[in-house]
Amino acid sequence: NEIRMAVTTSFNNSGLSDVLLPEIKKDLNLEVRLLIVGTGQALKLGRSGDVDAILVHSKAAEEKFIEDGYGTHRREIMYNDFVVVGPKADPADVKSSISVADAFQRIRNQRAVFVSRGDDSGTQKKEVSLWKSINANPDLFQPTWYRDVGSGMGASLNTAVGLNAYILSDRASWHNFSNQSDFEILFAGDPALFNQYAFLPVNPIKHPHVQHNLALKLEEWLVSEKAQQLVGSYEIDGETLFTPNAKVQD
Amino acid sequence: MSDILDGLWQAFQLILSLDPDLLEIIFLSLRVTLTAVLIASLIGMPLGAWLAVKRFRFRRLTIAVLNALMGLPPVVVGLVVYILLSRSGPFGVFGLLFTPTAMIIAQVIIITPLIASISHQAVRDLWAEYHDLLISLNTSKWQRMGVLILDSRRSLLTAALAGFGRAIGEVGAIMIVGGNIDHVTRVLTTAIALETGKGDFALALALGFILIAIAIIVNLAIHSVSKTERASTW
Amino acid sequence: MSDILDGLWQAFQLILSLDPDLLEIIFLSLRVTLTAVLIASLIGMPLGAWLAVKRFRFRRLTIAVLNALMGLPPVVVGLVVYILLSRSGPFGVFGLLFTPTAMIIAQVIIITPLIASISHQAVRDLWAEYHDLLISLNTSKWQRMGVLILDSRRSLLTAALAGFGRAIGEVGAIMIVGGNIDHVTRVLTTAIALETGKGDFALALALGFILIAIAIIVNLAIHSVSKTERASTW
Amino acid sequence: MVSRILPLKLQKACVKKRGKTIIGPIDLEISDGGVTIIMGPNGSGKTTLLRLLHGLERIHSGAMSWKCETKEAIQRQAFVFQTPIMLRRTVFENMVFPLKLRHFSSQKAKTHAAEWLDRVNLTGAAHLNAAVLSGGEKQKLALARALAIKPEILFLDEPTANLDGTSTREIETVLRKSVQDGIKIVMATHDLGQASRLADEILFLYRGLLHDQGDAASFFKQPVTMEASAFIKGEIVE
Amino acid sequence: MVSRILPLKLQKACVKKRGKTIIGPIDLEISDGGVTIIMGPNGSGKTTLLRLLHGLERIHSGAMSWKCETKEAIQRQAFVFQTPIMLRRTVFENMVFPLKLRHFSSQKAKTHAAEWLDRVNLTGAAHLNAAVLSGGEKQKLALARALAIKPEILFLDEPTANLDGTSTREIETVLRKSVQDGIKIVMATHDLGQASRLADEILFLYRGLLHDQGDAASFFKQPVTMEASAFIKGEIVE
Ligand SMILES: Nc1ncnc2c1ncn2[C@@H]1O[C@H](COP(=O)(O)OP(=O)(O)OP(=O)(O)O)[C@@H](O)[C@H]1O
Ligand SMILES: Nc1ncnc2c1ncn2[C@@H]1O[C@H](COP(=O)(O)OP(=O)(O)OP(=O)(O)O)[C@@H](O)[C@H]1O
Ligand SMILES: [Mg+2]
Ligand SMILES: [Mg+2]
Repeated sequence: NEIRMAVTTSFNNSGLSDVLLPEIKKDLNLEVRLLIVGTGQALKLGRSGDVDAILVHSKAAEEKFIEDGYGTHRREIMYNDFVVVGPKADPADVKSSISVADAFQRIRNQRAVFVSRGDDSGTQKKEVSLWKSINANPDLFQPTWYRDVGSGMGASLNTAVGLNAYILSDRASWHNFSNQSDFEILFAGDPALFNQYAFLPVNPIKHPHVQHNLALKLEEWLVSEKAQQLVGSYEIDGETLFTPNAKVQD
Repeated sequence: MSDILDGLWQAFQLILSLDPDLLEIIFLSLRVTLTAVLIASLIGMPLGAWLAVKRFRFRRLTIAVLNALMGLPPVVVGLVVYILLSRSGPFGVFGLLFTPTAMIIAQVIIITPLIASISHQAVRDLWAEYHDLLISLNTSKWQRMGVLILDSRRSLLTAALAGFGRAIGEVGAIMIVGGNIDHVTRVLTTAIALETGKGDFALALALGFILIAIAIIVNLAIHSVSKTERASTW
Repeated sequence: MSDILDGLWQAFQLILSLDPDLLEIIFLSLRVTLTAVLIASLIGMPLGAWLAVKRFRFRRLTIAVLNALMGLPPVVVGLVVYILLSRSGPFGVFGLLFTPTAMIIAQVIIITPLIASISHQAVRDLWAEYHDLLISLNTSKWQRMGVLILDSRRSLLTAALAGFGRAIGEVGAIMIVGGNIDHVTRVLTTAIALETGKGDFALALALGFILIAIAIIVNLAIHSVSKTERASTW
Repeated sequence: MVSRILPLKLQKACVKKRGKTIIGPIDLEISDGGVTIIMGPNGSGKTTLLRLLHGLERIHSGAMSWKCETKEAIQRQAFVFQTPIMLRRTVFENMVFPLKLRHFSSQKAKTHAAEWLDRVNLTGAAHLNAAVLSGGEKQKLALARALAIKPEILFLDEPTANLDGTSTREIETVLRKSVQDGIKIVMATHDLGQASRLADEILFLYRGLLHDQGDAASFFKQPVTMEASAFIKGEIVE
Repeated sequence: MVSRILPLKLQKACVKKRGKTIIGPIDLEISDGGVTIIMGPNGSGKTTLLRLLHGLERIHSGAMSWKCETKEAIQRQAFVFQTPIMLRRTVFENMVFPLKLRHFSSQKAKTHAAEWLDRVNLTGAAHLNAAVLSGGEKQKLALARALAIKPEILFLDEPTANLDGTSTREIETVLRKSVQDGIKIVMATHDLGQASRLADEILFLYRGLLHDQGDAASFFKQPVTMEASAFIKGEIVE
């Protein structure tokens, strides 16, 4: 009695799954098999019906997924937020910026080394949108300072640390990241940085073999009081990471 | 730097603690890889021998291609196998994706060319020595291959071990077709990749050292098994 | 399934279009790997020969370990190199991290044991044949190694090619130490991994096919180079 | 009993290696029964001729034909090489191997092998790795291995070169015996004494060409060609 | 000129392989000058003894000593194996190789090699891969290769086993010549004729033991041990 769910690296790195899965097993007697992949690959697995549901954070892509009829619907579960991480030295003085746009502006003006995931993940899509918001086009940036490392969250963080560079990360991944060395969160809190996670069951019409009912059962559980409370209370070194925001009916 | 020592230390503790999850992972790694090596040897060694004894038009080309296939990028193999086993793929119905079987398939594809090439090189030398005798005894192609494989078993061991090495350390392919699912398809290498992603280098290294230790043990074991036989060949 | 055909088709187009980014990546792949193979051969082949001619106490153990090292998990190698080269590491000052040099270092570490093992096996057989003569001619250990390496060059070719194969397809280590930085350290395999992560399997496969094509070309090239020499050995 | 495979005929047969003609053109008929001995100086092509007859060398021009189908003939031959080729196995296994190939029952093969090892007094060495045998022992083993499968025609390339007097005589006796059992023997040797002891017919090769063919007696009395006579003189011990 | 390395002495020397005693205990002194010939039936231990003297076999018990330092002596020896070992190279390269090892200038090595190939008339085969040579040609090449480096003592293991009469005589002449040049020759052979032609001293081995040692003449006239006499008789051609 098990179900396969594709999730993004950032979600898994947060460690939240280690709290939720045992509970699910207890309450629903359901084994959730997590496939930890990039956002794009997660959606791909859904499209080819190799998983029963996906949990990602990339609104545009998700809606496309629904439109194309690969998912039945999109259920928002919770959100956390992105943070700008960088060396304590903070050469571009991101600390004192008033908004994330301002922060990005400073980095760009300084041509301070910045690591971009460049893997079409939710995180990167967000990053690009932020650049766009200060009407700059990352495609035109010099590789001398704008490093497109095309890797998952963890790998990118490792690279950023190695390069002593700024990087946009989701809070969860950052807190669960052990190789922090002399890095810290330099900017956070701007609403523009909110990061919505959504649950999408794969469409049984496209892929009859998927365990849709189980997926729905799991969805119900995720939005349940208990689950939402678990999510809200999950914290690492005294900091809560996720804010549950599932609407009880949608 | 400290990470490395840390890793060693953790590896040490992990082993002593006999952490069940760890044992599960180790066991799966060995099961998958050893099976793959076995299958790949059954395919690759005869193939190598065959290439040595049989003269045909495109032989050199075939050998070159075979050598080239040693360079099959694991990720690509992983992708192809994924696509074939995927629900929307031709063999989707068997539901093999994200199972150890899928991982074995991928590894077999990766190491067979390696084993075949090394075997071919080993057998070719012995064939040069036996050629006249075996022709004179009017042996069939199969009998020749049989004798050559049997009498060059020491060199073929290296082939199998090389295959084992490549497979036990491989991550790109099995990550894709296995999915690194906890308790189902998580093996040492995928676990290492995961921990690296979390930036937990110490743990990643610990697992790495354990993997290396296992590789060494397996090799020593095989060597001492083949020892008796080896002695007699001197 | 369609992905595979799609991939072939895209590979085809990419090649025709001679996309500069692609060429850059291909060139870097070749540069890194060929350099690594060269260095690894210079270390591994003499080492293999040495293990064949020199009798010492822990020889069998050494060989077993060497074989085991063929199983060095790329990710672990990547990590160790990363730690050594990172700013906080002992060699941080050289600022080699995330440069092609770092990738070469990692690949050398990975393929040297492979090349050494295969070389050892090849040289060992020839040594059995030459042993009495070389002893009788009162050759020094170095002279023996020289002759053996020279006269078993055909078999050593297999070793080098195996190394090339392993290196050109390797991703785990160079991803960590190279960082897959666009225009700096992005090579075919890391690009493939990236596209896979993006879920663009067709493109990933396209790159994969190109990589395989390159491997085949390199092998054919080397074979035809060694052809003349080979002929004379019959 | 009359042979199913002989006579063996060569017509203008040539063997070339890299353009260079090694032997030929040779016209030759090897008929049933007795011992045919090939003589000739080093490098004259004896080994090559034997290998050609046995099908180990490709014929470049000319023709070679057995009485029967070639592939039938192949099954009824055995060859003892100038430098014995040993399987990397024990002496006993070396004996058993060809028997197994001939579908002897494992039991029968064993007894048969033991029997032959005894005939060439190698029983003591049965369990040894064939590689460690002495030069002469290897030759004896190779010979026993060849005879054990009861070929109809046996090719020998200087089979006693490394043998001491006694073994040589033993082997010669074994060979004579085999001839009586109807085995045809074609053999290359440098030992004139041996030739005169064994030969029914003698072929004299020189520079890859057949210079003399005839019955032994006449060959030694009045060799037809001067090369042959020179060769014989070269051997006489003052 | 008096030898720097001889006499070579064996005291109760034994060679064992896997517990089995192959030769020994042997007491022996090989003194300077002339040709010492080792005779004995197959498997009696001739090759093993030669290999022991040359330092290819480990001595298990007893002692072996040269006049000089062993490692100095090693540099002044050459060995021709019963089955020639050829480098997988051309005939010419096979000749040049040991000369290069002896630090001949590449030019000098070439001329010297060519010279020796001519002496064993293999000049024609110089460019061939040594593997394709005929049995006899290989033996000749091995001999030339050994003599080219002008050793002070030369070990030969049945060097003419595969040679025709003429070549044998040629080789014997070359050997006599070398002896005159002060090269000591120790050689194993089965050919009694050859022994009587060349030997100054004869060692008779039987079952790994030295049964007879003395000058050639007396050995053939009245062999001391019955094994020796039996051995000689075995050779007589009726
Ligand atoms: N591939 C080759 N290329 C050129 N010459 C070759 C080749 N193979 C053999 N030969 C030559 O052919 C000649 C015949 O060789 P073969 O072995 O038949 O002589 P043989 O009569 O057996 O001599 P021996 O009595 O020494 O055994 C030799 O001179 C040899 O050098
Ligand atoms: N490793 C070994 N184990 C057991 N017996 C061995 C080993 N090596 C050699 N022998 C035996 O030692 C004996 C002596 O061998 P050797 O080669 O010295 O004889 P030989 O006098 O040269 O004979 P030949 O005249 O045939 O060359 C042989 O009977 C051989 O079988
Ligand atoms: Mg011959
Ligand atoms: Mg001998």
